Amino acid sequence: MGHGGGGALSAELVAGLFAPAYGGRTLAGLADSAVLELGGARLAFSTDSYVVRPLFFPGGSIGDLAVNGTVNDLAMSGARPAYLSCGFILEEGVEMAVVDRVAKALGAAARAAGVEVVTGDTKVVEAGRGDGVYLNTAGLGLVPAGVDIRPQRAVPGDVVIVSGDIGLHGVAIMSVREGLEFGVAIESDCAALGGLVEAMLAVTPDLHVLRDPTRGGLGAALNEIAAAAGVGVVVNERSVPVPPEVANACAVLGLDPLYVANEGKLVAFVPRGEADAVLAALRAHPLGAGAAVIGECVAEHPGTVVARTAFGGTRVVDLPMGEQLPRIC
Amino acid sequence: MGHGGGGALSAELVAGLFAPAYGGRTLAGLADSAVLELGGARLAFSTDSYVVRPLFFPGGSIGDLAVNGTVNDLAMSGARPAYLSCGFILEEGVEMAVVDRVAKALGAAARAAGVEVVTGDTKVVEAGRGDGVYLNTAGLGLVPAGVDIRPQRAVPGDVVIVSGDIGLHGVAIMSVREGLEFGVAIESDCAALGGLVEAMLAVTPDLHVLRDPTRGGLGAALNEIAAAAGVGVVVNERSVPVPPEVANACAVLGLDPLYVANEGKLVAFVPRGEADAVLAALRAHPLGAGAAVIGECVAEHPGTVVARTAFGGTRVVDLPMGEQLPRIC
Amino acid sequence: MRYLEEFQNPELAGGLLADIRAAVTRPWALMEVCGGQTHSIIRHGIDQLLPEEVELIHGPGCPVCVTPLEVIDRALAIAARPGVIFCSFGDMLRVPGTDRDLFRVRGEGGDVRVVYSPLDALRIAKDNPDREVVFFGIGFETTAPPNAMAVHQARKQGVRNFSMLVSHVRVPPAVEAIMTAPECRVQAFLAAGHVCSVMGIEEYPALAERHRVPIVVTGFEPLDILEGIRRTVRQLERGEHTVDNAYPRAVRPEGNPAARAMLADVFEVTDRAWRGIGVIPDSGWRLSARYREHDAEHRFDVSGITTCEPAQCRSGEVLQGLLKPNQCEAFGTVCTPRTPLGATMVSSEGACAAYYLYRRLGAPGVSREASPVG
Amino acid sequence: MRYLEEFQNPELAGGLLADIRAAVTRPWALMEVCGGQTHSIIRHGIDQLLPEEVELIHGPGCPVCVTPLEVIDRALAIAARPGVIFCSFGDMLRVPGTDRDLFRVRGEGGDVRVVYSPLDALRIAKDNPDREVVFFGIGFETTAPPNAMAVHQARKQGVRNFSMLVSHVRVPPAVEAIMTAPECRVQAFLAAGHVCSVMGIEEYPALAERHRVPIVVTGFEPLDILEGIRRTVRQLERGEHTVDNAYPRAVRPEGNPAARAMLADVFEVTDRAWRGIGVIPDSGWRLSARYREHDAEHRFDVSGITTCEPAQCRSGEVLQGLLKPNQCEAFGTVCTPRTPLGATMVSSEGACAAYYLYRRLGAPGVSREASPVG
Amino acid sequence: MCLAVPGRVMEIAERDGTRMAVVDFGGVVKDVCLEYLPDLAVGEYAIVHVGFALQRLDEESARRTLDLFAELGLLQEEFGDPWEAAAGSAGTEERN
Amino acid sequence: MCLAVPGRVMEIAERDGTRMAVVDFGGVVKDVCLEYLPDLAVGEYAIVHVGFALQRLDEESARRTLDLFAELGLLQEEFGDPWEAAAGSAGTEERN
Ligand code: SF4
Ligand code: SF4
Ligand SMILES: [Mg+2]
Ligand SMILES: [Mg+2]
Ligand SMILES: [Mg+2]
Ligand SMILES: [Mg+2]
Ligand SMILES: [Mg+2]
Ligand SMILES: [Mg+2]
Ligand SMILES: [Mg+2]
Ligand SMILES: [Mg+2]
Ligand SMILES: [Mg+2]
Ligand SMILES: [Mg+2]
Repeated sequence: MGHGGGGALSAELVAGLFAPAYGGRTLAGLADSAVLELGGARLAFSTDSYVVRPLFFPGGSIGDLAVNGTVNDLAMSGARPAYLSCGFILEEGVEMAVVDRVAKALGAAARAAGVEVVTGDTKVVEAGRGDGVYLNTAGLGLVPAGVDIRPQRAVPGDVVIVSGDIGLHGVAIMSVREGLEFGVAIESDCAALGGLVEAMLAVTPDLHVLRDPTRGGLGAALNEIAAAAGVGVVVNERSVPVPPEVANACAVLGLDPLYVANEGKLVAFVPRGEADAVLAALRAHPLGAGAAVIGECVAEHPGTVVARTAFGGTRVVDLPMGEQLPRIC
Repeated sequence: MGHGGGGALSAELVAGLFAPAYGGRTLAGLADSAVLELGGARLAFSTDSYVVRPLFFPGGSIGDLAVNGTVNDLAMSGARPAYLSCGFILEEGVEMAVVDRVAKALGAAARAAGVEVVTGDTKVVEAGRGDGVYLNTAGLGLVPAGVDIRPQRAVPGDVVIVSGDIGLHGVAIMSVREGLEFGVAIESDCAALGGLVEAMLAVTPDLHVLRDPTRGGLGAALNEIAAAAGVGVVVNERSVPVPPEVANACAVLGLDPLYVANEGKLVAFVPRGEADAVLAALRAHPLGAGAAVIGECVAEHPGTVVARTAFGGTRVVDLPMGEQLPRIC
Repeated sequence: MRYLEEFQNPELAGGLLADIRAAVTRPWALMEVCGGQTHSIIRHGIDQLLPEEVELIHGPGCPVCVTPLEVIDRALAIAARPGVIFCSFGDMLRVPGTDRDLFRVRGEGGDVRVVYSPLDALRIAKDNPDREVVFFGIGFETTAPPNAMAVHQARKQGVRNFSMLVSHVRVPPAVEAIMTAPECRVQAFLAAGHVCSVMGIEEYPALAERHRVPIVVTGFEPLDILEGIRRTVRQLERGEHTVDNAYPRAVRPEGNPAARAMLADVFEVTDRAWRGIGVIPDSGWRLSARYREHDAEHRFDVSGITTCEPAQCRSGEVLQGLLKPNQCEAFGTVCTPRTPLGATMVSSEGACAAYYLYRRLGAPGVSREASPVG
Repeated sequence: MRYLEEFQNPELAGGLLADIRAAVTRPWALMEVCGGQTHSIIRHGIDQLLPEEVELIHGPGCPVCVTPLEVIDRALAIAARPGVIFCSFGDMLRVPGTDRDLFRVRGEGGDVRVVYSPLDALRIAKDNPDREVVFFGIGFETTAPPNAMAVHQARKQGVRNFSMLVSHVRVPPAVEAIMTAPECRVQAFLAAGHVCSVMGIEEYPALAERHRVPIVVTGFEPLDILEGIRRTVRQLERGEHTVDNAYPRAVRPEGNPAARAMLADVFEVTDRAWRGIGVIPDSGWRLSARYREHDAEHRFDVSGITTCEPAQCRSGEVLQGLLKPNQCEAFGTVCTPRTPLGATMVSSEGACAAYYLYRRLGAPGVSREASPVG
Repeated sequence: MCLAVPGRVMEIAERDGTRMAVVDFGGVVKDVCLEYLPDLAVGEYAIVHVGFALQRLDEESARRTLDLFAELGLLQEEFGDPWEAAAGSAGTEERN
Repeated sequence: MCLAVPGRVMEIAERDGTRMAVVDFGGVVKDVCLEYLPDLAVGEYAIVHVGFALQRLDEESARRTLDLFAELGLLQEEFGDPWEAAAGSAGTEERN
């Protein structure tokens, strides 16, 4: 069992193990959230567990992530996030002050995101069999009528938009990771994107795909979409907004910014005719001020993401394989 | 941070830490699930994490528990369970065969319970920072019109019914726990109770309280209800169905069967006028064949559960404090 | 005959209770010595069935309750050491030392394990030759033979990484101490049946004679306890003070000779402090010299530990029957089973914890239906 | 001047490319020696911009790729030992040994840690005096001085629990071996700029002369690589074979004397096996005798390990430019980056992995817009 | 103190030089050390505490005790229902 | 091989007998060992690899190199757009 950093291993686990085990129309891993009908309502339902280390990092904490991560997965279906569940797995001996700080951050993030934590659970595991605090949240949202946003809807001709600077969360986390510490004046972009999606939907309900490029970064998100829709994606590397600190941290560590995690960004596939309006709506919102068109959806090389480099060459942007590790080579 | 075995510590954590942190109408820990409105539908929403050791035990596995535990929490609101999310936290190095077995058990349990696993997540933590497999599920169900089942609705005069033999799950788990192993020909009662609740609701929608006495057993469940409703509960100890193997295992280990966990039982508070019909409905269902009236809800000693012993004496059945430990004394 | 359900049968309680009622003419204070009996009394509500004249005082017979604070602190210090696996019966994990308990030590990374039997700890030592395995050897005369066997086998098998932190206590010297206290209210003893299964009853006649108290060897099932009380009350009403065996199916006068021989080999009598009470001469056992190698106090330097029991806590008086728990100022306020000041509030057999449960019922009491027996 | 963005500026690429096009008249096969250069070429798509006549062969300059299977297996064996903390650069964690990799060892409970610098491993050793800390010392001449410093400081500071598993390799003997192979197609070398930063360029004139190949010291940024290619092609077209420094801002003829002195002290030259290629005489460094105490091979008995590379894998030929990866039968079928048979499929600098990415694009290729540079 | 329970010996075997039994506690089966009751036989009952058989249980004594309890029950009517008498005082602070 | 990056020395200090610098890599700051470039001064740039400064960067050489690139750009028009020429062959199997 390899260390999960998003991408290929997780996808295989879902396709090869969970999907056959659960049977039925298992959406797990395919979309950010499941959209389903219950009592006449169209609901989005999603879950994520949070095992980030350290628990507190520049710009946020595991509590913020646990809200925003799940809220964003709901928003990526076009849903308006409404309710959260929250499960704590605490390691025996963890300080109550730490749990309290996490819970407070979680509560504040929920209020900021306009969602309510309505049900919860706490388990305590033996010392040495956990790591302080693990969190799981599941979220519920309401999908407006006429909205159908999912990876399968990407079609050639779609314009690919990212909502702002990439790589901030991953670099912020790495900068405080044990043994890797470095100084950098950036913070995680951790934020809830429900409002941003509402602003986009106000322009047009016909968004094809939304995805929050978290673990595995933009590279993983685009690959997942390309695979789900059977389309090719071409990214113009020069257009991808990479802040200098992120680029330089990646240079020092031998990483590719395309694979670094984000927690407050989305990537959108929109019909070409709506692209300008959607871009304008994004830029008008504080969380989308840095939005940019970064590429397009093509019929060629289905399932494959290709980056056009600044020099006019091309390279395949593969699904990242497990954890991103600092390289010397 | 004490080792959680249900009861007092968890309740304090909810009241003292999570509720103030989350704000709003946090139902966490009070009811088995939250009941809420979304898009015109009345939904039950619940979550639990599963950290049971060993992963496989007589009569079930962590996969069965993860389905039935959450499904039952939904059913305890009178909801018809419909959808599940499922989050795995895997420890690096866990054998894929183990994960596969758990996932298959989970899938089979979901099919048996008539629910669908629609969204999931998998995280991998470093070796030594987990314990093989931890699971979280969250569940969604639809609450029928006219049904309002929650702990606060217990009123003096209610008849307290348990759906069958208690203590089977806890004793089955203990019998295979490292260092405690003993031989016993019983299995966990792990089962989904959605159908049983439907059978009860078919008799009357006016069930006051349902609860699945899991961690902390019947003792914890009754205390939580007594506290939530501000009522007293009197249990006639002779009427509580305790199988001889459970009684004898408890005698050997120095435990009280009232505090031993169940995973396929419910306790119901029903208006006296409905008690006979509800009892009959329970007994007509395979999962309720051993149902019995075990006591009543009283106005005296609010918040306190009292057992009338076989000898006609009484004792307070307190909230259990943390993990149940074998005693010598 | 299963020797269990038969003695838990409520149908048979009526005659015993009737006989007690018939016999009693004035108030009597009986002490049940053993925490197991206290547990049984509370569990079945036996005290509530007795005539008002019969008062039960919960004795010091819970080893969890009486293990001295200093020993607990020593255990905590050893358990916290890296490389140590500290094994204990489950009851001890929640007993508060000066500033924490074994649960807390485990929470802070100590390897503290609950075992069912001392032989399990010995097996852990064999399975982990690179670790120091320490067993917390507490208990009365019933638990002492199993613990002695573990030490004996460790020595015989050369399991060098196994040691025991011993704080064994003996019942008869405690009875002596209680009876010698000037304020003593106890008029009779229900002796601990399982202690007598091992030790026999030879030590009791002298005690009964010296203090002129009936001593009735009593079992643990509810009918056993009623029978013990019945025989005691009969003696008291008759002005007798003999040793009587009300638990003959499990207690022979000589006890268990093999176990007593092992105790004599492995342990030696020592003065022992009882939590809340203080030092009682000759009331304990420690490892004898030939087992020094397996003595955790010898192996680990835990000498510098001095302790101070909370001044508020009056558990010593409670344990001696001199004070009812609710007469302690801390009772139910700063001291509850969740935040125990004294050990008697920790164990469910502890006198203060037992009292706390009843106290919480408040004045109106529980409505009482007709008798479940006939 | 930041020495970075300036050399990544696409606006300046046009002139370099134009000059290459102007110069080239017939096919040339150039080998970039260093994996870092391979990475840069792929990352920026530089090879796609070159005239068809210029072929780039990815050389063996990725230490991840060339570390012999036997050494990896030794590392795995040491890392799996209880009590050992095994520290490594991140790249090595996914390199397959005979039946697993360091990730797998970690998954099975081994304490394997990724460090950024060998000094981090030394610090871990100081912080964990009761553990054996082993650092996996791989790399070319650029990484050798930092690793040498860690060993040197461990010795100086008496950090006895620190040792290094050394598998350092040297570039010039590899160049020599490649040129000596009878099937050799390489006509010129882009020498590894950072290796030369440390070692200088004194070893190269003899090589260039003996094999009559141009050797151009080349940096890593895209413009640096284009400039290296440009100068190489110019020499080739002119029939020259001199050593030329196209990376003068970072490379002085003498290299870094302090680093070279440390290398001479800590290491000694040895024959070294290169994965896929075999033993190249004098192509490696091992710890010199005076650092024997910190030699992990010496400290841990890992002698009995013999290995056998998968017979199907033709990475040796690939590494020498004799075979294109897609000419290997296993390529893209049983051998992919997810299930690599040879090390060249593991590292993103590996020739087979690099090829795999392009291969997957399939025939139609990517539509090409107008040049981003005016 | 001394949570000891009666169990019935099902099997006896020597293990690592120690006399061990498989003991049945009403459907719950555990390994028990017989070193202190070496002559305990299969089918007999003993008091077991923390994994050790400590004393053999004597059936005749047990029967006599139970017979006595039954006899006392026959006398009960003379004195009325003892529960009735107890009911007034149970569960209150003054009692226990 | 040899992921090395240029960084600028911001501070220098002796630590545990080792000469260490705080080096800025465009907003990313790390500790770097100066033992191999003991005379490196604050404000200077060096190539840094796995926590070690390995070689000083020479500004004049850098400028000369960049000037050369610029000059070559002026000649570009004579030979046409090189991307045009490359477009036909990129991204296909035959190339790379
Ligand atoms: S109530 Fe608490 S403080 Fe008072 S005697 Fe009992 S244990 Fe001690
Ligand atoms: S494709 Fe795989 S098997 Fe073939 S040479 Fe490359 S690494 Fe070896
Ligand atoms: Mg997502
Ligand atoms: Mg999700
Ligand atoms: Mg997510
Ligand atoms: Mg729960
Ligand atoms: Mg529940
Ligand atoms: Mg729940
Ligand atoms: Mg639950
Ligand atoms: Mg997820
Ligand atoms: Mg004892
Ligand atoms: Mg190098």
